[in-house]
Amino acid sequence: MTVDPLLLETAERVFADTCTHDALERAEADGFAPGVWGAAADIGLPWIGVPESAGGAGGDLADALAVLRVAGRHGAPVPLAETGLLAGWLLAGAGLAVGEGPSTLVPGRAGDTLELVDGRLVGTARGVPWASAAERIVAVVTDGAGWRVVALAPASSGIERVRNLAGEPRDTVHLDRVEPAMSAPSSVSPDELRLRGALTRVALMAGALEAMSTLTVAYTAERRQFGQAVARFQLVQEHLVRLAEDAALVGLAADAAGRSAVTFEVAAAKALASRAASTATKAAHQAHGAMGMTREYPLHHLSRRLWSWRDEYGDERHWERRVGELAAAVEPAGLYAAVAGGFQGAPPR
Amino acid sequence: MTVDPLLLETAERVFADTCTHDALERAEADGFAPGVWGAAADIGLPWIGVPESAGGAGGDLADALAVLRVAGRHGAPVPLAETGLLAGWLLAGAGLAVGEGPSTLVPGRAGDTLELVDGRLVGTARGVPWASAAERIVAVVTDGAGWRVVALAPASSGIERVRNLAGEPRDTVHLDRVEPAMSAPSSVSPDELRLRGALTRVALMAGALEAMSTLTVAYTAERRQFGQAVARFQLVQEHLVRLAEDAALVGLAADAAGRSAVTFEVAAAKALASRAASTATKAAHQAHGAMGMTREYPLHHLSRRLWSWRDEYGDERHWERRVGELAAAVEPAGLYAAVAGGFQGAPPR
Amino acid sequence: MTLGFELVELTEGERALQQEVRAFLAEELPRGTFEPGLGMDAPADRSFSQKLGAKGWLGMAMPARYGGAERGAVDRFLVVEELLRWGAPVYHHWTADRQSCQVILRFGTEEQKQRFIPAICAGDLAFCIGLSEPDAGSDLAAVKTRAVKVDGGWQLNGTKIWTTAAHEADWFIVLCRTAEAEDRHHGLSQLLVDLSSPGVQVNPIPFLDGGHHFSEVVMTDVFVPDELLLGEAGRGWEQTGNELAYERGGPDRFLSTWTLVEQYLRDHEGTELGERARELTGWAVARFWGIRQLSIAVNRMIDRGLAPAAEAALVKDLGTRFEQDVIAALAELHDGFASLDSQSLFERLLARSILAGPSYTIRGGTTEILVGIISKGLR
Amino acid sequence: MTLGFELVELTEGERALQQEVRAFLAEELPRGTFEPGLGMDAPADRSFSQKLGAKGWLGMAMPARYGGAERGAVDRFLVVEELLRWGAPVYHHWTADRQSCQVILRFGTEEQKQRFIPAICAGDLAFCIGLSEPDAGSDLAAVKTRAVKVDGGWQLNGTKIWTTAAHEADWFIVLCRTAEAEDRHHGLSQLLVDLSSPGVQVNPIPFLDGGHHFSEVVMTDVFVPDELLLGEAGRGWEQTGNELAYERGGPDRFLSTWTLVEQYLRDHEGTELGERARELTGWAVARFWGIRQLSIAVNRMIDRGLAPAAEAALVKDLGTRFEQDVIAALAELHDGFASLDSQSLFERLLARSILAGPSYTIRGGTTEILVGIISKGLR
Repeated sequence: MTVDPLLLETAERVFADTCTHDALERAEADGFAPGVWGAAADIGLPWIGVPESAGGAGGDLADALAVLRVAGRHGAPVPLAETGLLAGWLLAGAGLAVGEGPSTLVPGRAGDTLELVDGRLVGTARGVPWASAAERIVAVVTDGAGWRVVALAPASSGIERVRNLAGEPRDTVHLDRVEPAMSAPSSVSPDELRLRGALTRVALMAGALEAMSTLTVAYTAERRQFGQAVARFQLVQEHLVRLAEDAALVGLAADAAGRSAVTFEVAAAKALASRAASTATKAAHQAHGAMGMTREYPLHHLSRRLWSWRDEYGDERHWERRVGELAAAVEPAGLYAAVAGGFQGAPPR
Repeated sequence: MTVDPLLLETAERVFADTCTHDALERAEADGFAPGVWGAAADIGLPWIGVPESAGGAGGDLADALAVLRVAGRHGAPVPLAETGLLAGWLLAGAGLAVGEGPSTLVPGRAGDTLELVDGRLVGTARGVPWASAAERIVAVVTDGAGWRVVALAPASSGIERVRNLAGEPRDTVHLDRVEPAMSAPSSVSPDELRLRGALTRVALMAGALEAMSTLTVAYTAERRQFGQAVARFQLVQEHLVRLAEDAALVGLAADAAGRSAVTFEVAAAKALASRAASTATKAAHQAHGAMGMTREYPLHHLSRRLWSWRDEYGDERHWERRVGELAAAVEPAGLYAAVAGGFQGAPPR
Repeated sequence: MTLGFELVELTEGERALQQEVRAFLAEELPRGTFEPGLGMDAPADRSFSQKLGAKGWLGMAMPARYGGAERGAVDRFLVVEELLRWGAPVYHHWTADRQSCQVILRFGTEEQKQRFIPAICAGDLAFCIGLSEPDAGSDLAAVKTRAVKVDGGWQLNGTKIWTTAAHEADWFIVLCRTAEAEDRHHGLSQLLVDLSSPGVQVNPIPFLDGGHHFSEVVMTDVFVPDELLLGEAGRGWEQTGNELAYERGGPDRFLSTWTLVEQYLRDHEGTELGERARELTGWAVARFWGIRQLSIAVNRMIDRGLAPAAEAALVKDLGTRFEQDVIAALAELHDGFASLDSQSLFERLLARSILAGPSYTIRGGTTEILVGIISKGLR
Repeated sequence: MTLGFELVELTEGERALQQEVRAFLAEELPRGTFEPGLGMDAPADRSFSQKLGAKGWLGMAMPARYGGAERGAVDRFLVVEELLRWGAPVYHHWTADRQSCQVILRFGTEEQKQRFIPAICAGDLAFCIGLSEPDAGSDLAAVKTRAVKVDGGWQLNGTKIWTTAAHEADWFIVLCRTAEAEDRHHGLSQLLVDLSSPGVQVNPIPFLDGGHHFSEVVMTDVFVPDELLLGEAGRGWEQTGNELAYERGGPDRFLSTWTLVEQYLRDHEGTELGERARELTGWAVARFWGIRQLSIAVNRMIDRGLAPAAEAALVKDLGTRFEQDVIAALAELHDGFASLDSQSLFERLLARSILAGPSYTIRGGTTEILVGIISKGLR
């Protein structure tokens, strides 16, 4: 992992400056944060990891994930993962132009009915992040013969506003015979898309867990009860430790998965991250007491995002089952070596 | 629950006197505890709950379960549940004589092959408590047409000694065309037998949990580290509280299940008890530290029994599934009333 | 172990009461006509509370001469459990019924009893409780709100936070310092404060989900007449401890998420549940059944005049942690996405419970505080 | 948060070492020819340890002049993880390799280094550690074992308990009081004690499963010559703290129950795993993978000369609680009965791990102690 420290510093500065408590609250009311987006877009952050030849900002997957992690620390309420690592990657891979402004992606939830019939898009897609605010909605759909990458203008669809637990738009999009603005054969299957989506959520969650640990350590050192800082109480210390463990575990798992992007490591990392989302938020809230339940204190910006991202692109059960299937497909005598090597050697038999 | 306090006092005295640390250790080495058995048998404890008309000692189910709970507190290493509440109940119900001395029972594990072919017993039964020490082995078997209660002399079978985690005999019995000493049609199905077996384990476990809580509270009040009793540390207090919660929960559940013996309440009680076995032993051992890991300190008499009984006659998953099935069979609007009433009203639709 | 739980057998009268409440709810509040609450997190509906009052189901343990039903804690348990599991709008009368009427009956003057208890039993008056302050949460003896003796009463200054329902309540029972004392548990008193008094300002504290469940109440030179001192001056600490002990062992401490389980099963009616779904619903139902026995046992002890402080704390700890575990279990089972905007009632309930869940083990005594109380009771 | 975990990329040489160890084990100790151990709970086999010594896999970080391989903590991690996951008989060399050689190298005299380290690296000498006493468990500064200065050495008296492998070891590193001090952390020293010295008596403390894992060691007027004082007199507390910090972050803290998972999958090879079995094995495998990254990162930090005390404690806490969770998960999945007498290897392993499991979060620093260490590291 040799991400340019300057890139990280820049990203940290941009998101720390723009993702203030007030900005996040306003974004939740308005459904978008133009200020955050503008600052990030000005220096190309959303397009890192997309080749310059395709209209991206260059840099590799590790760079893009590192930026996403910083965004996760600050709860940046913009379609950062969607614009570059997901929609941008799909468009670039299909030889299409990535374009300007925010893009979003149809994540492909179970029950979605979106398909391409006679060159026109029909059906419903749910959980589309910031569908109203995006310049284009990108999807991988079947046309009966194979997978195609399509892009369309949000204005051409019926958008029903739905929010996730963090108040981030995860809209339902209804399409009734809409001709896509762009369309090309896709080399990416919905399964591969889901894996990549999971990887973006792991990076965001690693950042949020890190920030949550820091915030909780600081609060409990300051908050006093019974004549001492609450961090002096063993039961509070236990919460701090569990939270730090989750942050450390998911932090390294995110690095490992981002380095290789192999199915096993991404699946394992998302399984760990989604489980950590539950245990870490519980520990953080308990350590904070009533203060953490208020809107005015920033903990909820992190905890509500973790509760949401936990389920996006597959929850812990989904990915644990997947890891279990991969493990069961290896000859048992070779399993430990496979796990230690992150399944990066020979493919499973 | 109007169990005669005198009965409980007597049982407490008998088991407290005979189930000493040394006696339990010796029983584990020898496979039986004649001293414990003799003292209990002298005053009829093993046959409480079996009608006097059938050769039992009278008393009702609640009495017998109350005695079993006392036995569980002391880890009494004798087939008390088997002799009266299980084998005795089966024999008496089939109009057969209960007989003298300890009886045992084939619990009927998955994979057992025991059956009655042309009036002779053939096959293998596992997990038979104290098979060698019993006067008779009782089983419910099919003869192809229906269920029959049979009894046979241990000497007529091949006994392979197997112990559970507490060192209690849970033998494998091989039968090769053995004519039963007694045989009669059974009004009890293997499912009903398993339910009753589970009820006996709930009573034993309630006793063991109670004793474990008491022991741990006492030890941590006495043991000092860093200049104070370890019970003063919050993290140790947390263990004590979790353990007391498990003991209280299972204690009342055992009372409720014993009072009604309806499927739902027994199933729910065993589900709670088996789960508590895991959490309570964990808390008790952690609170004890290294001392609890030694053979010389009595905690293991309780923890190893809880680990064993947890799985006997159905583990927590088995009974949770059963409760889930019962719950799903009730119209949802009526579910709360059914649960509050312990499913004692109308049968599930 | 000195905990004294005993299995409760309901009397015929108690069973009849259960039936009566069930029939009332089915009639007054048919399923599908309202968005169910999650335990005590439910809407306030004064007219619904007044109907309960008319049935004699508020302040049930109060003497008849103050408008009560002269029934007991178990009777109240049975009524409240039905209301909560139904998701009924209990918020208006909640605090007054659960604790304010008890503390007034126990420590109030005859005049106070006559003034407040009948109105509580009728569902007319809503109360809230002023304990926590910015620097006094779990550590209540650190309260800084202060009342100074003035002619004919007290002059009250200070700020209370985390006050549930203050914007909808009529009265406020405030723990405040009325005298300096070496032992900081002395010198505290309880005052009954009319929330419409001059100098009382209620500022909403928005909740994590954006809703408005609690408030900051700022009191500036509020005059409280002598006759509204509750109990003895300087004994506020003991009175409050008593009040908290009562409220802890009730059905509100394990039923907040029952609705989730029931709605999950409703959504899957007629389909075969998978293995894991049977396990987890079975786990939940078994535990509801078991914890309920403990909770009702605490209430029987109260009716017998015992003081089950450790037992009530144990039920609260066990019950509220269970409420949270139920959310986790159902979230695990559900394949869709929890959202406040969902068209599925289950997904809305799941979203609300995920957002409110962390408060279950904080409000009314944190888990950390309970551990201390319970372990003391084990000695 | 000041914890400094960084993802480790293995070098070519490190990968080659892994392959070498795997080939060695497949050759020397083929599966099915031995009853696998559960992590460090494995048989002692001096000749197996000597073979490891001959390969250069004991005392790997020791300088060549003392018979070491001059490799580092990560190399040791890679060797030890293979041994443990294989269930190899590591007990003979365990303590000497894990900590005794390190502490002798760091604090010993030149003479001590020459005397002990080569023999440890060869797998000849077995060590054990004398820390705990009847009244000093987690609270080590309370040790009462005392050494009094006599002509040419020390006269040692006292009792150590929970000493693992004392009945099979050759040497014993004893923490004892050599001087009174106001601060009880001062005045402690470490002595190297020959277990065959007159006055040393080793009494077995039978383990919960009836086995003999640890001992009480009673020392009565044991003479320890001056040259066997380890490090500085009076600095025993600091030296011991260091020793404990090193041992905590290793693969023995998360691999004790790996064998269970592998054996479960072996028993189900060729069959379709049920939904819950896929979930739980997947959960376990994902967590092994994740915790392993943390553990190896700690070892890289050690190689870089850093002092990752809090990080090592975090790995120990996370890893040992995971080891226990694995037992619970596999017990839940398995439908049969765990028994030491079972004909099924899985059921024997399950029985052994259920019985030994509680010790994982006690030995080498209880969870309660670790919480204190880690939370200090977070400030």
